[in-house]
Amino acid sequence: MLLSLFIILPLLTALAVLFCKGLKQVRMISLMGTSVQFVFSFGLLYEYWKERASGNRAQFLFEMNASWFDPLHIHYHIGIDGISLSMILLTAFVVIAGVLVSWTQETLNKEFFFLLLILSAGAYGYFISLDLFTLFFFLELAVIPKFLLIGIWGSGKKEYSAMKLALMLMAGSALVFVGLMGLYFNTSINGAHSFDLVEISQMQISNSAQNTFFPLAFIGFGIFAALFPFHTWVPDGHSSAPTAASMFLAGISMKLGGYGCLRVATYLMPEAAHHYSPVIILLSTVAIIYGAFATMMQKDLKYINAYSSVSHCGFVLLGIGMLTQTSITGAVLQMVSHGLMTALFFAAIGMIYSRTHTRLTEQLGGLLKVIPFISTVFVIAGLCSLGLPGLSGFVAEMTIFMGSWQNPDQWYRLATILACASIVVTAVYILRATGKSLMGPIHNFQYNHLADAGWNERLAAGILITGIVAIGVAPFWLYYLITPGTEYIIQHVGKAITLK
Amino acid sequence: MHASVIIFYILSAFILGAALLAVTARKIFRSAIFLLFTLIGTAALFFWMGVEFVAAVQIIIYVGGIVVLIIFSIFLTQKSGEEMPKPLRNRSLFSVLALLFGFAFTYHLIYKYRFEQPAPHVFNVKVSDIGTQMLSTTEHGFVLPFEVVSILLLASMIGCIVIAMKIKPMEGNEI
Amino acid sequence: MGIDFLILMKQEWMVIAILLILLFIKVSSDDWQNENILKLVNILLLINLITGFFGYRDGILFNEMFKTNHLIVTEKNILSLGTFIVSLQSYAWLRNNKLVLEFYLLLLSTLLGMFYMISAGNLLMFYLGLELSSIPLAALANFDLEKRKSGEAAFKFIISSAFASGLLLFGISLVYGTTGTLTLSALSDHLDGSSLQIFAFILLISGFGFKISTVPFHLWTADVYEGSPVTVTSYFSVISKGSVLFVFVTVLYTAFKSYAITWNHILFILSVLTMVIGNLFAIRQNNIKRFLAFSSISQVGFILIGMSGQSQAGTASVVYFILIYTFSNLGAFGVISLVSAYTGRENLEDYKGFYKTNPRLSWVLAISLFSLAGIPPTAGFFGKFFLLMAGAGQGNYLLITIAALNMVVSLYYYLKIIKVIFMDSNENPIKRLLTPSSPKLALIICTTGIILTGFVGYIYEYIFSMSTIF
Amino acid sequence: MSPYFFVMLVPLLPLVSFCILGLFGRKYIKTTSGTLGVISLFISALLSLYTAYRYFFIDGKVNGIYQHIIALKYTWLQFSPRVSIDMGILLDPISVMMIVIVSFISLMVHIFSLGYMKGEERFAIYYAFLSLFTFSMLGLVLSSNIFQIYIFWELVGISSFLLIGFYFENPSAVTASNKAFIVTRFADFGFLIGILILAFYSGTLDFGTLIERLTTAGSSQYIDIHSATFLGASMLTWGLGLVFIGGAGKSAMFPLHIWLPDAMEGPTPVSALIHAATMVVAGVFLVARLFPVFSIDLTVLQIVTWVGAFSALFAAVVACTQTDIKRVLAFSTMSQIGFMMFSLGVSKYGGESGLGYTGSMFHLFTHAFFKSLLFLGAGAVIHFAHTNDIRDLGGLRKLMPVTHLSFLIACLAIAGIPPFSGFFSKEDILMAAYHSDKIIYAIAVLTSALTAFYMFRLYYSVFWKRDIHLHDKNHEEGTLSMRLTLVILAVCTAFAGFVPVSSWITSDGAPLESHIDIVFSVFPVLMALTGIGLATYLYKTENRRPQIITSAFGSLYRAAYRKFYIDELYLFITRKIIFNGIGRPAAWFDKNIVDGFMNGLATTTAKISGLIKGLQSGKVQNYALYFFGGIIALAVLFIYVLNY
Amino acid sequence: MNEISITQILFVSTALFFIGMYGLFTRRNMITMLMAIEIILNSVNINFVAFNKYLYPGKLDGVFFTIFIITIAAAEAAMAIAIIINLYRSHHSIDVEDAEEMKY
Repeated sequence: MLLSLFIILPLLTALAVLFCKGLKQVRMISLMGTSVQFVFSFGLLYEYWKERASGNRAQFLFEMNASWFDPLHIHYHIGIDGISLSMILLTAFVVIAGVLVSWTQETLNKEFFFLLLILSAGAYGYFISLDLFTLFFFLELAVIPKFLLIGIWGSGKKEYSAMKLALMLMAGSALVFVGLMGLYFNTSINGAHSFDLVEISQMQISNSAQNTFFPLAFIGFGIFAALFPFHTWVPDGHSSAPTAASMFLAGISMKLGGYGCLRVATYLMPEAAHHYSPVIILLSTVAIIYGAFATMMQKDLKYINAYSSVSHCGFVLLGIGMLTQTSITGAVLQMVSHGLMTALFFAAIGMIYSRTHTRLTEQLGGLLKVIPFISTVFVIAGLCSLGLPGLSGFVAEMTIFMGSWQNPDQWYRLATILACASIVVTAVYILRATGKSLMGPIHNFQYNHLADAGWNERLAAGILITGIVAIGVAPFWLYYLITPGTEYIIQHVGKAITLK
Repeated sequence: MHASVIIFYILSAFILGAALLAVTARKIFRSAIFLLFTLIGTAALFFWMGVEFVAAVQIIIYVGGIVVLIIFSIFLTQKSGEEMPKPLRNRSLFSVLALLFGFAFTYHLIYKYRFEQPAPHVFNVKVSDIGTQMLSTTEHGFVLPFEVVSILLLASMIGCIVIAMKIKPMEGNEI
Repeated sequence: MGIDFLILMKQEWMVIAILLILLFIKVSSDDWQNENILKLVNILLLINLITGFFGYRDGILFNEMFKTNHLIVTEKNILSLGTFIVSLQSYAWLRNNKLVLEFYLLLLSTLLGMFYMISAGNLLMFYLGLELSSIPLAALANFDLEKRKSGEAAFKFIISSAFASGLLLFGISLVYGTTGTLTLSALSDHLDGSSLQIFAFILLISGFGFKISTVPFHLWTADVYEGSPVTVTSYFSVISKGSVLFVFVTVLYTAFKSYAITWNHILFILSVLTMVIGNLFAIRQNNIKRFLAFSSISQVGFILIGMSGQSQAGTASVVYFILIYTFSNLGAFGVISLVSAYTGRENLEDYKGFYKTNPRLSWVLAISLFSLAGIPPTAGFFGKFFLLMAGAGQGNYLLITIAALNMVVSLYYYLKIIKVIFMDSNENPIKRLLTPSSPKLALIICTTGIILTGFVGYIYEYIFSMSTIF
Repeated sequence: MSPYFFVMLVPLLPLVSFCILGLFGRKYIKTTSGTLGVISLFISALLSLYTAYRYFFIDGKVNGIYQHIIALKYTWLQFSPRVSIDMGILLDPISVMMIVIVSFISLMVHIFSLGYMKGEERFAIYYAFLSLFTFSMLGLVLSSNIFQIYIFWELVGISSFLLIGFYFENPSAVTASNKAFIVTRFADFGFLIGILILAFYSGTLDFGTLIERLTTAGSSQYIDIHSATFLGASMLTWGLGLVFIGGAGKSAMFPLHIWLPDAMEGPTPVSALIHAATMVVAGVFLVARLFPVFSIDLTVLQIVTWVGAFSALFAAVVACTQTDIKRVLAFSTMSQIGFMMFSLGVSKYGGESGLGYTGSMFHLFTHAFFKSLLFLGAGAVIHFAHTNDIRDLGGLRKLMPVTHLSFLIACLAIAGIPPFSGFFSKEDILMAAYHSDKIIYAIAVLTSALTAFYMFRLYYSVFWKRDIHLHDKNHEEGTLSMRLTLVILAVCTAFAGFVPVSSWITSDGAPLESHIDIVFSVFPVLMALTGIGLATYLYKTENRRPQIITSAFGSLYRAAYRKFYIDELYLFITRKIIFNGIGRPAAWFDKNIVDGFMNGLATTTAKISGLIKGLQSGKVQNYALYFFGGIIALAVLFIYVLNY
Repeated sequence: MNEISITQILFVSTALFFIGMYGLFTRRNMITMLMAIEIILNSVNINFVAFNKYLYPGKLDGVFFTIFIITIAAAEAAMAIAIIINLYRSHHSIDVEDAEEMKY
């Protein structure tokens, strides 16, 4: 029940929003709902620690298992481990920041917040699901609200982007679906099939089945996580979306993919994961490097961040593909870190855009002088992106490098080195972007009268920065949170190898 | 050669010939008449097969009902004697090819199939039997289909009236 | 026997009774107001629907010409429900129509035909039910008497349907010739797998395929849907189609069980073609009814996948999906018929900016479309998931992959409509519509159905428990 | 708990000051920010001095050898059961020396800035950044873990970026800060890979364990790292070489030096702190920190030597031609660091042969004083005259007596004239070079002569050359705080050479006998005096001699003036090759090929949809025909092809 | 009489069937198309009766089927003609090529 609240609360809030009148009520209700959620997520963290401290070593805590579609052995099975918990925390952070950033959303505000809350419900549900059906349900649940958010409130070629995003993500989930089917029909518990993640993980799935369905599932989830070459929805989608949606999209939505790659594809099909690991590494390395170089040439701030997301999410997949415990932990860390960082980035870009009405770096300039707070937020996000120690990005990337390097194969090493090289390129594009848009003289004299961030924006940025710094300065707490989960995964992956 | 065999061949030739003419005649009225011949020929074939009742029904409903209806509608919609437009060449070509193939194919299958002739059994269709069975609810009873058909006729009558009322209110009740 | 007649055929009796009442009204006086007739009919249909839920019994009547069981009763209930919703929705259109009674007489006789068809234990009854359910439909298609399109649609329908039933009959005659029986339950014992029989079987499938509009037997669908009045179109696409699907699955699963491999492959081909062609055409449509025609064609492709599952889950998922499909499609048609009745506008462009003027209707339409596209949390998601899952049970992963990718394509055009409604602006949008109470009720039923049918796992379990074990 | 636990406060105090100033300084603290920064740094510096006192005189030495003391160790990130990043404090002679230098110079800069930055709008931010930098630098030198040093390494990089770009409205400052960060980042990339290699083979990130494992011949790690080769070099060579690249980047060794001259865009006190005394020596410090490992790999040591020597000479040559006062100093810094670097390169581990190590550290120590003095003096000059160009300056000796005198002391120190501090440290280096490699020695002597020349060129150009009489009485020689710092530093510069560094800081911890070989030192001093004399001849008064010489050298002069076109080369590589050659194609590829493919799928679908629309011809007879065709096709397929 | 085998009768009915189809595919007049359909139904009738008589003389399934087909053919024809007439009223043509307003 504790966990179900994470689905119920956003839904209730969303419903409550529908009955509100006027922007003020709507945003108050949304903020209240998300704040409660925020507090709850910390409560959950506390409960989790308490449970672990009392010596509970079970893989998943707070499990709940209720039959849903009994004839098909579909259950509403939820539970969390450290990985899911960190994702839930991430979601809570990003959602509350998203609501705050959208504080002055005038047009169709009710619908806007409604969709935002539905999205968050989808994300929460996804992260707590232990049944593949439920997981898939929530995965798809989170697609259409994005389409609407981008299409209705977006900017630029919003309809094209929204459509592209929705279709590509749905194509991804279509592949995931086939993968899930393969998993389902290759399990047999007393003659019955199962969607239960825990049950499947105890099952020995034949190598041929794994080799067939792993790529489907992995690519499917990979599309969500911007796997090269299926990343093209990312730049368009992110850049057209309204600020809160961009934050959500890059901050959480892309994590759905990474989480799925890890929890479903890799965990349940370990032998295939080994088999395909070179391909994954190849693709993710390409994504890292190529995304970084492509970012360098972008002129629109949102495109810059979107392409950099491709590059950064490449790290997640790289970490997963390397299949060492450290690298997988790094991948999870990177998901959390990138989620917070990119949300912050988009929030800052949104704040800038709402004031200057342009996102082109050439047209901006000197903003640090007129809107110092927002610019500082932007710089912090940028620094996190380029892996400054003390901020979360560094911790995550270094963990991935460290973990990847443990793989003694020459080619894996090469991939690691190439991935490391991207930190230089990242520095180049981040500094170019900041240099052009925030520093230098003010090009447009109208910018002299811009107002700096309001309390809501300050609070949103503050929340996200707190998260980033908390991880960056003291990564160990998150690390200890994640490690038991990754241990189970790596044991499973390792076991599969020895059996072969 | 048995007389019935000869009759069969003649009937067959008549039916097929009339049918061919019915679908190829350029004047619609002629076409209708050839259709009539086909139907009568079929009735004759039924008669030949010993199902007089069906033959009678065929004559009454088809010849007496449908063809008359068709002819009426021809009068309503067409100036008689006018030649109908030629069929589109491409479509006729494809149709002929497809249908020839289809025919060969179907008949090949039928020909190949070994129908098991049962031991000689008297095939004697009495009109009274048909009547009884038609209204019987027991085995070999067809009262349910009979009722369904009656509802169907009612419904189509209503339909016809609705659609064509303004022009010809009478055409629903041809049976 | 007597009480059996009443109870086993209760739903048929109910429809016949309604027909008689209406006929009596027609004959007795002209004084009835349209409003009252509509009210009366809706109440009667509601009673019909409710009675359907009582007195479930399995049984056989008339020497297997009529058979019924729990599943069949449920299927009929679904059809009754659909008809009830259609009837509620037709309010706006029929309010000022002089031929209300005739409309209902025709409509209900087709419903009766479908009931008989579903209950048919015999190919003769099946054929008669089929004809009873399609010939009056032609008249219904022509119900917009002043519109040329309506006449054209009716003509296309009657000719195509006559042609199809000709082929079907030829198939039935060959089945009869090779097996010597018309009784479905006896059929499976007489199947010998000869080429002729397979040919006959294919002809039979084409007859079914015509009614449920699978490619390449679907070509009439779009034209007829476009030309017919919206209410009739929705009836066509949901009730008529659904009933034949019910029969189709029973016939395949029982009578032609020994041909499982054959029809599995046939269904494979048909479903792929149907999904792909349906989607490809749906992409390019501008008329919203025509669009929904193609969308419903591609939906059938998905249903065929579930059917190819050859399992209890196969039947269950098909029936379950049709229930969901009823809600979803009727939800969409409900909105469209309102718009069409009040403004006569049926093109996609007309819906630009619809959300600005009619937010509630827009949401209903959107939810229905999402359900059709299989997007959670709508029931369509569950329905499609279970269909494909049933199909995957046979190891047809290729088919599943194609289907899943086709869902993406179909999402495109559903979203295109969503885009038009929510995102495009229009100088001349459809004005704000006041929804009369009965269509409103229909829309509420549909929306509730769309939301609940999926989440309430019990519904699926219930259908599953009744389904044929393959 | 270690008795040195309090050392933690040394870096933490600046951090606290950074946090307070960063969060509240701009709005609430404002002008008192400077005082706050100074106070925190003052305490920090006092603690450092106390640490040094305690370490060197009380309990640092056990059995005559200075120990490595782990004052604090805290697991920060546990990568795997064996490998973890620890936040710790490692005290050994060099780190103790470094915290003293860093906190002291930083304190000086803090005080100096009180006057120099007065009235600056972002005064609080400036102090926040200074504190951040100091924190990072202190953290860096105290690191007990190779990854910890990398963390602070990056932090140092970013704070230097922030400080260089402090005048962000000036585009050239922005470019310079970006350049500094990116170039060092590139070097850090090598450093990171080096860390990964070393950590993988040694199985630890901890300095002590790592050094122990890799230097113990016969340990499994030792064998592993020597036996694993890549492209003909052992993994040890690769690892150390890559680590050295990181050091070279931060220490502005050729060819990664290009950021240093541009970095002078920052406020001058910052240059004094970062680009003279502290950050740029981080590379030297890093090599020194890992010196036991470096010393077993001669290949890398050779590289270190030659890179250091070449950089020293190269920078000295360029410095002779520069006209910007701060650039001259920047190149001089590079040159001096080259000295330190090659000195490490020629050194060996332990005993007398470790003289190079000691010399290097000694020079690091003295250089910190005289170079920060030079920069602060330059800052005072710039503050006074509002120009950096030596061609516009001159004759300031009377107007700025304090500055003049302290600048002169610093120049003498850097030129290696006894008894100023530079002489002693340079002496050790030259000695070490002489014993190791004569060519290096020759380069060193030449460079030190050049050093004397260009420093006095600068000195004369600024303070002599012509007489200026400023009538404006309001012009004062900086504020009290500025003058105070100059005086303190001048005193240090003058007497730092007498600090017995060689007995404290040696490669193996055992004290080294210090000996000034008078005979040996004559030649270098003479060379230096020659340089000074030449400078006096050319620049003391305004004359045409310099032009004549310049034109005599011609293209060589121009090349040196343009810094041998290294910047242009970099520009070519980045603009032409990376941007146009990789970035643009990547973006194009993404837009047109990858995305084009996705869009192509959509348009193809639409096209197919258009192509087959004829199926739905609206003609019912066609429909029937297709219907029939479908049946026939299915029948033929199933009966004849599939043979059911 | 027994010399006529079932296949021969089936030849007639099959041929009739395809002739009807030919008419349906090619005749442009709607009424003639209807006539073609009648021919098709007739051929099916022949089939049923022949099968009943030759193969399964025990029950009268085929015969009854035929009777019902004839009845339904009548209903269908009536409906079709009503529709055609209605169409004629609006189109003033019963050429099937003109009834193609809805397409693609």
